[in-house]
Parts: sequence; structure tokens; C-alpha cells
Amino acid sequence: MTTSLAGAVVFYALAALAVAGAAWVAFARNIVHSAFALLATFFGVAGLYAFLSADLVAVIQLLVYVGGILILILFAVMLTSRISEVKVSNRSAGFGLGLLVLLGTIGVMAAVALRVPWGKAPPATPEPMAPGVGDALLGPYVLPFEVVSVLLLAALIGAVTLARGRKRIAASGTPGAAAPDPVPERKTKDEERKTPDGEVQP
Amino acid sequence: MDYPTNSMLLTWIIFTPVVGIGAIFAVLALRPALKLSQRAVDQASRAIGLAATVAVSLLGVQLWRAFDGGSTSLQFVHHTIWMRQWNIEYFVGVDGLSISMVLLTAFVFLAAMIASVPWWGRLDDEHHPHFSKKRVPGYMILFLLLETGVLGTFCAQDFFLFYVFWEVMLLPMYFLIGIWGAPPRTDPDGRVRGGPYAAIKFFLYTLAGSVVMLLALIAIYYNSGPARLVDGSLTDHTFNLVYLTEMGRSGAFDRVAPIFGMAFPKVIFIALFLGFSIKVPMFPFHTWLPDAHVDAPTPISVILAGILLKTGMYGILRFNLQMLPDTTWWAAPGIALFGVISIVYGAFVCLAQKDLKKLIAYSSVSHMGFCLLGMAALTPQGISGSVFQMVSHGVISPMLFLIAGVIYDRAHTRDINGFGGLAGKLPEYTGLTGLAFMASLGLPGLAGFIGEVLVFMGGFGASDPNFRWFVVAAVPAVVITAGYYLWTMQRMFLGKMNDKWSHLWDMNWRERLTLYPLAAATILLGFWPAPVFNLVNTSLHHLVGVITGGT
Amino acid sequence: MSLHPFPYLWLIPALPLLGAIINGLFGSRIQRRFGETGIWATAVLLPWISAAIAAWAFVTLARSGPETALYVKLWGWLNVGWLDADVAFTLDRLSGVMCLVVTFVGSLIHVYSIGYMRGDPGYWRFFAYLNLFMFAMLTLVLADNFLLMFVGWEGVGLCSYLLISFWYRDKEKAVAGMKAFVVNRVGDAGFVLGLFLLFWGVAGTWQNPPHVQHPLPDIILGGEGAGATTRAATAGTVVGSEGHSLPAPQRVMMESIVSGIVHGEGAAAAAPLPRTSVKFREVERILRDPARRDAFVSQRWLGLSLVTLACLFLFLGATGKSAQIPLYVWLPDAMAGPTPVSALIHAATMVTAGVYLVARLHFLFALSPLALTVVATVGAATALFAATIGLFQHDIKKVLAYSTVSQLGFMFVAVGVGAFWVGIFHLVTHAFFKACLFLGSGSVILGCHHEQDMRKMGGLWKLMPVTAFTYLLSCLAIAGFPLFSGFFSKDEILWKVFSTGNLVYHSGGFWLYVIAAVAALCTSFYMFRSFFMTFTGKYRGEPHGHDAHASSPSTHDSGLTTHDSPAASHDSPHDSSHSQPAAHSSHLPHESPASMTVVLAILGALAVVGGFLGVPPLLGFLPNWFEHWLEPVFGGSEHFVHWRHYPHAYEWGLMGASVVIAFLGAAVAWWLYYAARSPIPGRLMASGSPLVRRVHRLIYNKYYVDEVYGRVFVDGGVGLSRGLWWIDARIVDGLVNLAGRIGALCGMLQGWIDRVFVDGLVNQVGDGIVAGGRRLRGTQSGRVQTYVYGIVAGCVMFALLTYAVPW
Amino acid sequence: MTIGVPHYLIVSGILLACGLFTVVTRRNAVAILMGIELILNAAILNLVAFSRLVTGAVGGQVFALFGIVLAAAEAVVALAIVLQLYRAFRSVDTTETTELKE
Repeated sequence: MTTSLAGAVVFYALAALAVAGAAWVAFARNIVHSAFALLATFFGVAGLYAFLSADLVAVIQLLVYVGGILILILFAVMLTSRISEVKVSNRSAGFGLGLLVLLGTIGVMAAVALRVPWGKAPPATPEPMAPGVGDALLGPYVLPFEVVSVLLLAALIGAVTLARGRKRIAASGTPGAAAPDPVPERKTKDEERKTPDGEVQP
Repeated sequence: MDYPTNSMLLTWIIFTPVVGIGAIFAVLALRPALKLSQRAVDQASRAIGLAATVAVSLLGVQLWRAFDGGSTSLQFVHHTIWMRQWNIEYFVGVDGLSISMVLLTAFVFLAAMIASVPWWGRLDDEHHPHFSKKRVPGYMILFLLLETGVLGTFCAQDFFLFYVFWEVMLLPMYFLIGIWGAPPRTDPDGRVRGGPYAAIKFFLYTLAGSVVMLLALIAIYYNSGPARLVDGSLTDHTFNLVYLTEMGRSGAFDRVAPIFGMAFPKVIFIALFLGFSIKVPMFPFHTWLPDAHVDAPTPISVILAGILLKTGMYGILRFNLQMLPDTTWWAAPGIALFGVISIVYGAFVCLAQKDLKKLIAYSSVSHMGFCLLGMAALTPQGISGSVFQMVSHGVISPMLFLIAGVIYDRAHTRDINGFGGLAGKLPEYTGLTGLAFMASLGLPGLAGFIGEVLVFMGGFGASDPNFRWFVVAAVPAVVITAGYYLWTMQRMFLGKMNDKWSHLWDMNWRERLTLYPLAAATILLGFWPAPVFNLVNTSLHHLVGVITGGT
Repeated sequence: MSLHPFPYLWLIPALPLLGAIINGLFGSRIQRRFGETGIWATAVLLPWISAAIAAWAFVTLARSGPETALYVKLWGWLNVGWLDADVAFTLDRLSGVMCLVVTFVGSLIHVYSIGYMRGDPGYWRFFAYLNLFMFAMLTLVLADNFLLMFVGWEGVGLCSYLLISFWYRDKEKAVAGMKAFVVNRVGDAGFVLGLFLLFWGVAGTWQNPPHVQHPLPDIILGGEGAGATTRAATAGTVVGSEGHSLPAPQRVMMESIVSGIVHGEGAAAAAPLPRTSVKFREVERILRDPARRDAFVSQRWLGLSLVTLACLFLFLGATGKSAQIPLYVWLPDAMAGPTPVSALIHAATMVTAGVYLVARLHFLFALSPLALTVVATVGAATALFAATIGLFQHDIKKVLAYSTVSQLGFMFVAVGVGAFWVGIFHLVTHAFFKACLFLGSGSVILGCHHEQDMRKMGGLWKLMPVTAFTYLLSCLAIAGFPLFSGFFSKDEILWKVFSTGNLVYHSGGFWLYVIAAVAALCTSFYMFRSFFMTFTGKYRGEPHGHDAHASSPSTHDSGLTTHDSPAASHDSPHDSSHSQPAAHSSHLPHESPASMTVVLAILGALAVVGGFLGVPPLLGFLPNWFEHWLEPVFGGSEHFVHWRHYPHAYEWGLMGASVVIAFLGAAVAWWLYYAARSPIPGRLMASGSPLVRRVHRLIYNKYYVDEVYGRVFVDGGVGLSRGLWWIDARIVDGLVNLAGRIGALCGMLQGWIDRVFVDGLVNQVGDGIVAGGRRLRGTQSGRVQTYVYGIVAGCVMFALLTYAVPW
Repeated sequence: MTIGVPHYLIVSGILLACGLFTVVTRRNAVAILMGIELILNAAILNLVAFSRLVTGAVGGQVFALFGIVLAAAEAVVALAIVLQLYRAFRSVDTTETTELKE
């Protein structure tokens, strides 16, 4: 079905948004910047979903990815880098090899996308897909639905135990839980390279 | 296959020594319990050993009395299955061919046992520990095991059983020579000789022979036709000598494919003959004998010369002649030739010997050459002479070695030239040595002569004309034999008394107990050989008739 | 001949054996307790008893017919195949004579040696050996078959060995004994070979020896199978038929029937000729049968007829025992033994065994003229050869030894020309006078305190009258003075030699006669030389002080290489203990005790009287008893032996000639040596011409025969044995040790290969893997990115493989 | 011109490439997670695109939902691990935390 010009413009804009976000995530020097770039990507993709009239998926995309995962990542970023270093260096390693992989993947994907004769779906009316998906969830796909719920439960328990740390596990066997064994003080690479007078050798 | 007398006597004879061994082990086992001292254990094992050999001799006398010399079939047969899946049977029996050897074994072992027991007589061994005092239980056990091996070899009628006993006989000899023999010494030519060297040489030499024999054994087994075990079950192959003999005579082996282009029976004949001739010993394979004798203790030399050499001859008689008559006819001149060479070569080499025991060893080579010549002549006189020579040599050579032992126990040297004028000091000993030397050089009226004259008589009358030349060549050796014996007699006993030997003392009762019976036997056999001939002649002449009549 | 059972026959040899056993085993104790009488009581008595039995047997034999023999069989000794040797004794007329001589002379010598050996520590041993010798000699004489004879044959050899080296302390004597035994053994080897040739030749199986000794069809023998188990019947029970002399053919038939019955072998009417046999009478019977005889004679081996070959080998045995040309070297050295031994063994009995053998096998030798000629020629040659050596010997016993060899030569000549009975007659007479001579010399030696060198004796006629007189009688006898025994026997020999017809070379008889005559001359010369040197003139020996033993070497002519230096200083115990008797009497020699002189007297008488047994018909004053007595024995070979018939004048002439010879020899000896006028051989030595001196030295040293034998045979034999021993020790033993070393070498090689290659490879593989592992370890850097790359690479590979690569 | 499947595929391909590039080159564990999220998004995008443009059925979108759920669960667990990592090593730099090297 031919999409109107406006449709095409919207598609390309959204696509550009997603791609630019992704590129930014890939090449950003600062990790916080890349986190926010991720946000842009998610929005772009959500738009594409909407463009594909998959409204339920677009909404869930926004809810889960942006609302959940992105926040988590931000949390992680904030927790793992010291505030003192505002500029969180984001070293990269093997930049050249990475580029090679990047171009390679793009090349392959593009070649496949263009060369393969994808089937044509009958033009469907752009009505809301949600009830169809709902029926499908509790209809033919009820088993994966249940399995996914179990998986979520497992993830939940996993995250909780991991986050709780060693004290809970260590105390379970022996009464009078000892203080959580201190995390071994460990110098980061920078500290190791710091000369006694605080200079950081390259 | 039915035999006139089925009896356990032979099994008893063969395994009485094993009972002795058991008793000695019992003594050793009970030693801590009964807190026996080493001396007590030694005495006990000597007593048991003596008892065992005496028992075997008594059973031997019983066998002699009950043996019927007139029949050519096996007697006192004891025949049971041993390993069913390989058709091996425990089949022992004695006939004219082996009866003389069994009896000889029984009596000579008794003499050897008496000689290896240090009782009844003074033994001077301050600085030289006498062998009969060293590790006595071990000696007795090996001694009795050797007796069982030899008796079994003579009585076995199953080829596999024969081979087993043949090896059982070999093993104790190695230890007896090795451990109780002379300590190792280096000869002037830089070679280490002595007990261990001789034991190894003896063992490997004989073993090489028996390996060849084993090949022949297997070849025969797989080419032997169908036969029946004792319980009547049919078998495709057999070790049973009676069947094999029939097959040999009926030419069953001729139909077998030739090996390396030579007819199968001929190859088998040669293989067996090689195995046995090493033991005889025949000319080229005799070098182990002098070494083994020089370094073996006296009683072991007695057994080695008295009995073990006869197992080789008996083997030839039982396997080569009885089983392969046609091939015997083909090989007879060859055997005779080697026999004559052994006679003449042995006699001449004796002339150059300085060591008394080596001289007697080479004289054994010469005398066993007579047996070969007699047997190869394939005439009644020849083969009877050969078997009688085995018996007479079995009596005379023990006497000679005991005599050598007597002088060695006193003077601790066997060098003939070192002595001189012993006659004055040791009259009794000189008398006995004189008798032994005269018997060995074949003085008529003593045992040695009968064998020699019959062998020559048989040789001359053989159907093959060039046997006459063999006899003509062998007769002068008798003169050489007289020469070296008298020369030894003269160097050791006559002439001026060498004062170095003034401390020697005459014979004691232990030595008399062994030497006088043997001397009596030599004289008796010389004048009245009928007892031996009555036992063996019928079977031997039947055998010769088959070989000569057959072709 | 028919066999007449005589159960006591076996006692004749058995009694001396009993004596030998008693003295042999218990002799030293008896001597210690009862002294010497205890010893000689048994040792001398037993031979006399057997002599008595022998005489009795002789008489019974004489009373029974000419063709009978006394027979006793003790047990079957060697009955294997056709061999039928039994321990059985036969006394026919020939062995009767021999048996009488042996027992009678032997017993006399036993009596003699009682005195001679007094004081010797080995007294009991001497009599034991002497008795053993009597047993062996009697077995030899009475044996019924070859093998039993061979027992006696070597038995006497053994006893001569024991007796020669009786004083074993002295090395030369021991060596002499050994030499005697070994040389005899060489002869015995010949005897044995001759026996086999005869045994198998008679069996007629020579050309085509049978595979199986199946019997001849005509032999109907009891018992099955080959003639192997012919159990000879026990003493045949047949009555000796008074057979008078039947013409030859009938006699043959008669005998075979009779003997057939005797054998009790279920003999049917036909003559039961066994295929072959070792019994003398059986062989004789077989060879009497013309068919079997021609079969035997016609067979040939080595280009000679079998008969001749058998005879020659048997004769070789005889020469060994009777000291003829090739094998005589042991007899002179045998004088090292005590004198009674020399008398008994080396004069009267043992050495005659060879003559007895040839006489016993007269029927065999008669078949082959060549063999007889060889016997005669060797006999004659020995007679002359030994006689010449005897001329210049100084040792009285050596003279007598060579005289014995010479006289034996005469006997062999007699037998060689076919006159068997003459040979035996001379044997008998020789036994008497030679025994007397030896015993005489023994008493002389005893008197002169073991001085054997005649140059140190002399003038003993007055000092030892009896010995001297009997010695003279014997000299007269041996020289052949008329009416003495020697004259009759030796003259008869000379006559028979002259008139023989069956020598191979046509006029052989004459030349043999000449040689024999010269020998007789020499005999007469050296005998009287020894007599004059010993008994006439004055005593030349130094008077013997108690200890002044002949320490100073006897002065003898310089330049003489006396081979056998007179046994001056042998330190035999004999003399040391013996010198006591000499101490009490005057230092001069004295007459021997009665026991010796009586024996001398008897033998002297016999030496004189002995001749009348066989007076030739020519003289005729007495019937020729001896010839008649032995005629039936030697009858079988009569028509094979031919004689030339000369008129009686020839016989008278020859008789005269022999008398002249005897007197001539005695005269020359008298002229040269009487009363020791002439400085004895010194004149010969100093004679101008070097030729005489060289000949004298050659003869004196016995033509150096001993040295030649020593170098050729003894050194040759020992050298060969050393060579073979070296071969044995180095090569045959070397090969064995080499095999051992090669085995060890292979072991080491294999070990090295195993270590370097096989093990090496395994290590290589191991190291390779480890290195690879180390390299791979690098990939596990711990950095997450490398793992991601791994995943990416995996995905790419997977994609390529599944889609891009056309499988 | 109509926006067909290839267009969406190219976009998801680029997203995939950037995600992969991030994962491969970033040394910071959290950045790697971001990369993973990008990759997941690309995948889900394809699902939805196919569902809408090729099959027209809702199957694809249902799975997209599942995909999102999975991504969430995965992110939660991953971040918990990263926190633990941080707590243990005081740093999330993947090049330093190489104790599992050998």
C-alpha cells in the first residue's frame, strides 16, 4: 500500500530519530550522554510502532523501556561512577574493530533487507490492534503468557537476592550474622597508577 | 586302548618326592610354633629327603619285581583326563624302553641323597663351607622336585605331560648348580666362570633345545589324526603317544605338507633330535657339560651325569625311533657319525684335561657317543648295547663323580697334577678309584665293557656298509680312553708321595655307603648282565624289528 | 667235538679268584695279625688245589675219547641277537695242556715268591694280584667263547699292569706299568676288530647285510624270533662216545649230530648250524661245513679276503699280548716288576696267550695261507731282532726279556708254518726253562742285594751252587743242546720251518729256516754270555755294607748312552727293609732260602726232562706223545696245510746243524766271557772301525724303537688332544659364549631404539599438546569484549555455513 | 514510495549495528547494557514490522510484548549484577575485572 508523502516524512523522521539516538549511544564519550541518547532511541522506536499501528506495543514500549529500563540504567550509571568525577570517562577499547563490526552488520542487514522479496500483507484497516492482541494473549498464546509471568517472578527474586548482597546469604546458615564481610578495598586502575604524590601517570 | 595292568604304582613313584616336599614345607611352617632351631630344621629336612628317596627306591624294587620283561606293551598304566579341552591326559606307563631308566633313577638319586647329607663321616669345612650345610631345606626341596621331574619324564606317555616334566626337571637343576655350586671366579682368559655362569649356560642351552622340541610337539599335535580320550570321547588331535606311534608307523605324518621343501616327518625328526641331542650331549652341543660338572656340587654332578644325560637318549629312543621309524632309517648314518665323533673327540680332549671333574665330564661325552652309535646301528646287539651302556654309564659315572667329590672334600682342589702318590696314604680310596677307572675304560668283566662290545658288535653288523668304518674309527678311542685314565691314575696315585697332602684321611662311612654299592653293581652287571637284558631286550628288539622290518 | 660235563671245571679259575678276593679285601689285616704266613697260606694253597683239579680234569679228558671236551656252563652271559656268549668253561686237549702248564708253573712261582717277597710291606697286595692273575689266565685258557676269553685276555693285561707297577713309589715302574697296559690295549683293539670280522663274516651277511637278523631257514632252533634267544642248554648231558678216529667226512657228520644233541636245542635230524657264533667249537663246526666255509672265504673287504683280514687283526691282538714286532716294546720295560712276576707273566704264561690264540684258531688261520705266512714272517723277524738286541744287554733281566721275545718269535714261526702242535710244545718247554732262568736270575738279584747289572756280578758259582746249576741246565735247554728239552722243541720247529709248503713265497721255508737258525745261534751266545758273566770269574760287586748301597753310580763304559741305566738307585721300599738279612751274614752274596731253591730244582729238572714229551719219530726211542695228544685238536686244519716231503737225510742233517749251532754259540760266549778274561764289551767298543762301534751302540739302544714310538704315538696323541682341547675351549665354547654376547648386544640395541624412537615420539606428542594449550590460553583474557567477539564470530560462521556455503 | 519491510529492516539493522558496536567497544558495564537494549529493540522492531507488514496477524505483536517483558527482566538482573560487580570491584570497567582470566 502506498503511504502518503506525510506518512513517509513521519517515518523517515522517526527512523532518523532512532538511528541518531543509537549512533549517539555508540559514540558518546560520556556515559550519561549515551544514557539520554538511549531515551531518544526508545522514543523513535515507539513512534515507528505507532506508525505501524501497533499501538499497544508502542505504549508498552514507552512504559517499560523508557519508564523502567532507562531509569534503571541511569540509576546504575549514577551508582557506579563517583560523583567526584563529573566527567565519567567512557573509554572504549578496540575502537577500530568495533567500527568494522558496525559497518559489516549494516552492510549485511541492508543487503538482506533489500535483496530478499518479503511477502506483501493484505492492506488492513488502521484500527486499534489492542483487543486483537489481548485475545491472542489469552487465546493461542496463553502458555507463553504464563511462562513469561513465571520468568518475571524469577527475575524479580533474582534481582532482590542479588541486590541484598552477601549478608542475607551468609547469615542464613549461622546465627548472629556477622557484619557483611567488607568488600575488599581495591584500587581502581587510576589509583594504582597514582604515584605517591598523587600524580596519575599516563 | 587296554593295558594288562592298570595300577597307581607309577604315580606313587613319581609323586612320593612331592610328598617329601610337602613334609619339608610343613616343618618350615611349624618352625615358629614348635620353636625349632635352624639345626633342627636342617636335620629334619635331611631326614625327610632321605626318607623320600628311600621310599622311591623301595617302590622301584617293587616295580622291578612286578615288571614282566617279556611283553612289549605298556605296564603299570595310570591314565586319566587332565585338560579335556586340549585333549591332554595324565597318562603314565612304563615299558621295556623306560623301565631300566626308572630303576636307575631311583637308585642313583638314593646314592646322590646319601652323598648330600653330611652325616656318618668327618667333614673338613672350616674355611670352605660345605654345600651340604648351606640352606638345607631349599636344597632338599629342589632335590626332590628334580627327582619327580626325572621320574615323570621317563614315565610320561603323553607328549604334553612329557614336556611338562622335561621342564620341571630343568628348573631345580639351575638353582642347584647356581646356588650350591662353586662361587664365581674369573678364568685366566678373563671370563667369569663358576656356579652361576654354569647354571645359566646349562639352563639356556637346554631351554633352546626344548623350545625347538616344543615346536615339534605342536606341529605333531595339529597333524595328528582323530583319536579317543581315555573315557572314549572322540578327539580330532591327540598328544597320546600310543596313538602317535601308530600314526607315525602307518605313515600318517607323511601325508602332511612338507615344510621348507623338506618332508614333514624329517623336519619333526630333526627338531626333536636337536632338542634331545643337546641333553645327550652330542658333539657340537656338549660344551655346557664340563662347565656344569666342574661347578656343580658332587651329588648334583652325580645326578647330572648319571641320569640327566639319559633323558636325552631316552627321548631319542621314545620319540625319534619309536614314533618316526622310516625317518630313523634315513637319519641313522648321520646319528652314527655324530656318535663316533663324540666318542673320538671326547676321548682325545680328555687326554688334555687337568681338572679331574672336567676329565670325567668329557669321558661322559665319549661314553654317551657309544649310545648314539649303538642306537643308530639298528641291530639287536646295537640297541641292547646302547641301552645297557646307558645303564652302565649311569652306574659308573656317579661312582667317578663321587670319587672326585671325595678328594675335593679333602683337598679342595681337582687339579690332577697337583696330587701324587696318594696310593700310600689312601689305599682304600685308591682301590675304589682303580675299580672305577677300569670300569669306565671298559675292562672286560666290568659293566663298561658289555655296553661297548655290544655297541661295536651291533655297529659292525649294521645293514649300512659304512657303519663298519664308524666302528673301525671308534675302536682306537678305547685305547685313548685307557691312556687318559691310566695317566690320571699315574699322576694322582702312583709315584712319590706329595707331602702337601700328608693330612688327607681315608674314606668315611658316608662315602663308603655310596661307593661300595655302586662298585658292587658295576662288577655284578659286568659278569651277569641278564637282569637288565631280561627287562629291556624284548621291547628293544621289537622296536628294531619294526624299524628295520618296516622298510 | 662232543662235550662231556665236568662240573668242577669252573673251580680251576674260581679258586685263585677266591684267593685274590680274600687277600685283596682283608690282606692288610691278615698280614698285620698273622704276618706273612697268613697271606701266603691261602695265596699259595689255592692255586695248588686248582692245579690238582686241572690234573684230575686232564686225566678224565685223557680217558674219554679223542673228540671230547669237558664243559661246564655257569650262566648265560650275553645272549643278544645271534650273539651267544655264555660264562662257560671248556677243557679240550689243547687248553688241557695250557691249563696244566699255567697252574703247575704258576703254583711253583707262588711258592718261590714266598721267599722272594719276604719283608715287603705290600706282601699281601702282591699275592692278591698274583692270584688275580692266575684267575685271569685260567679264564683265558678255559674260556668257551671269544668274549669270555677277552675277559681273561684283558684281565691278564690288568694284572700285568698292577704287578709291573707294584713298587708304585718309583715313577719309572709306574710308567712301565702304564705302558704295558696301553700297548696291550692297542693289541686288544685289533683282537676285538678281528672278532667282529669273524662273527659277521661267518654269518655270511657281509655283502648284503640283512635288515633283520632273521635266521637261516635250515636253523630249527628252540624259541621264537631271530636266533636271538638261543638259550644254550645247561650242561649238555651226553655220554662221551668212544669215537675212534673216523675218516674225515664221517667225523664231521658224527660231531655235528652229537654236538647238536648236546645243545639240546630241539635239534631235528639236520645239522643245527647256528647262523654265527662266538663259541670256538661252533665257529669251527660252521667252518667245517664246506658251503658255509666257501661263503665265508669268498667274501672280501678292503681288497683282502675276509678270512685273511680277520686273522691279521686277531694276530695283531696276539702280537700285543705276546710282544711281537710291532707291539713288543712293553716287555723289556715290564722287567721293572718283581722277578717272580717276570717269570710267571712275562715268560711262562701271559705272553704265550698269543700263541694259544693262534693255535686255538688253527682252523681259521689254516684257511688263509697269506695270514699264516705273515705270522711266520713276523715270528721269524721278531726272533732274530730280539735275539740281536739281547746280545749286549747288561741287565740280566733285560737279557732274559729279549730272549723271551725271541723264543716267542720261534713259537709263532712254528705256528705260522702250520705246525701248531710244535708251537705248543715249544711253548711248554719254554715255560719250564725260561721260568727257571728268570727265577734263577731272581735269586741272583736277591743275593746281590738288587744288583741287576751282570757286570757287577760274577763268580757266583761257588756262592750260589744250586741257582748256578739250575741256571746252567736251563741255558743248555734253551740253547738246544741235545737231549735237553729245548733241543727237541726248537729242532722240531727248525725242521718244520724248513719243510713247510704252504708259505706264500715259494721257497720261503728255506729263508725262514736261515733266519731262525741265526736267531738260535744268538740265543745260545747271549744265554751263555749271561751265564759266564754271572757265575764264572770273580765277584765284581762291591761287598755290600749295611748302608753302602750302590750310591756311587756304577762305573760303566763312558760314551755308552745306556738307555736303560741299570736300576741302580731305585729307592724301592723293598730294599731298605730287606737289607737286615744281609747284615748278619758275610757281605758276599749267599744262596737263596730253601723255598726258592727247591722250585729252581724242580723247574731245572723239567727243563731237562720236558723234551721227552715230544721226541720226533726220527729218533723214535720214545713215542711222540705230544703230537699224538694234540692231533685230534688240530686235525680239522690238516688237509689245508701242505708239507714238502724231504728224505730223512735232510732231517738228520738239520738236527746236526742245530747241535752245531748250540755248541758254536756256547763256545764263542765261553771264549769271550769265561772268567771275565776280556774286558767284556770294552774291546768291542774300542775296536778300530767306527762301523762296529756305531752298530754296537745301535743294537745296545734297541734300535731306538722306544724313542721313535714315544715321539710318534705318545707325543702325537697328546699333541692332537691339546689341539682338540684348544678347539673345544676356544671355538665350540667360544661360539656358545658368542651367542650369549650377541644376545646381550641385541638387548642393548633394542633398549636404545626403544628409548630414542618410540619414547621420543610419545614425548613429542605430549609436548606439542602442551605448547598448543599454552597458546590457546591467551584467548581467555577475561575481558568481556573478547567473548562478544567470540559470539559475533560464531554467529558469522554459523550464518556463512548455513546459508552462504553450498553444502 | 511505500514504506515497505526493507525500510524497517534497514533501520533495525542500523540499530543492531550500533548496539553491537556499543557492546563491543564500551569498557563500562552499564554502557554494554545499553548496547544490549539497543539490540533487543532492533529485534522487537523487526517483529512488529513483520507482524504488521508481512503477516498482518497479531502473532508478531504478541511476541513483541513478550520481547519487551524479557528485555525488562534481563535489564533488571543485569543491573543487579553490575551493582554487585561495582560493590565487589569498586569499578565497572570490564578491562579491570578480569579475575576469571585463567
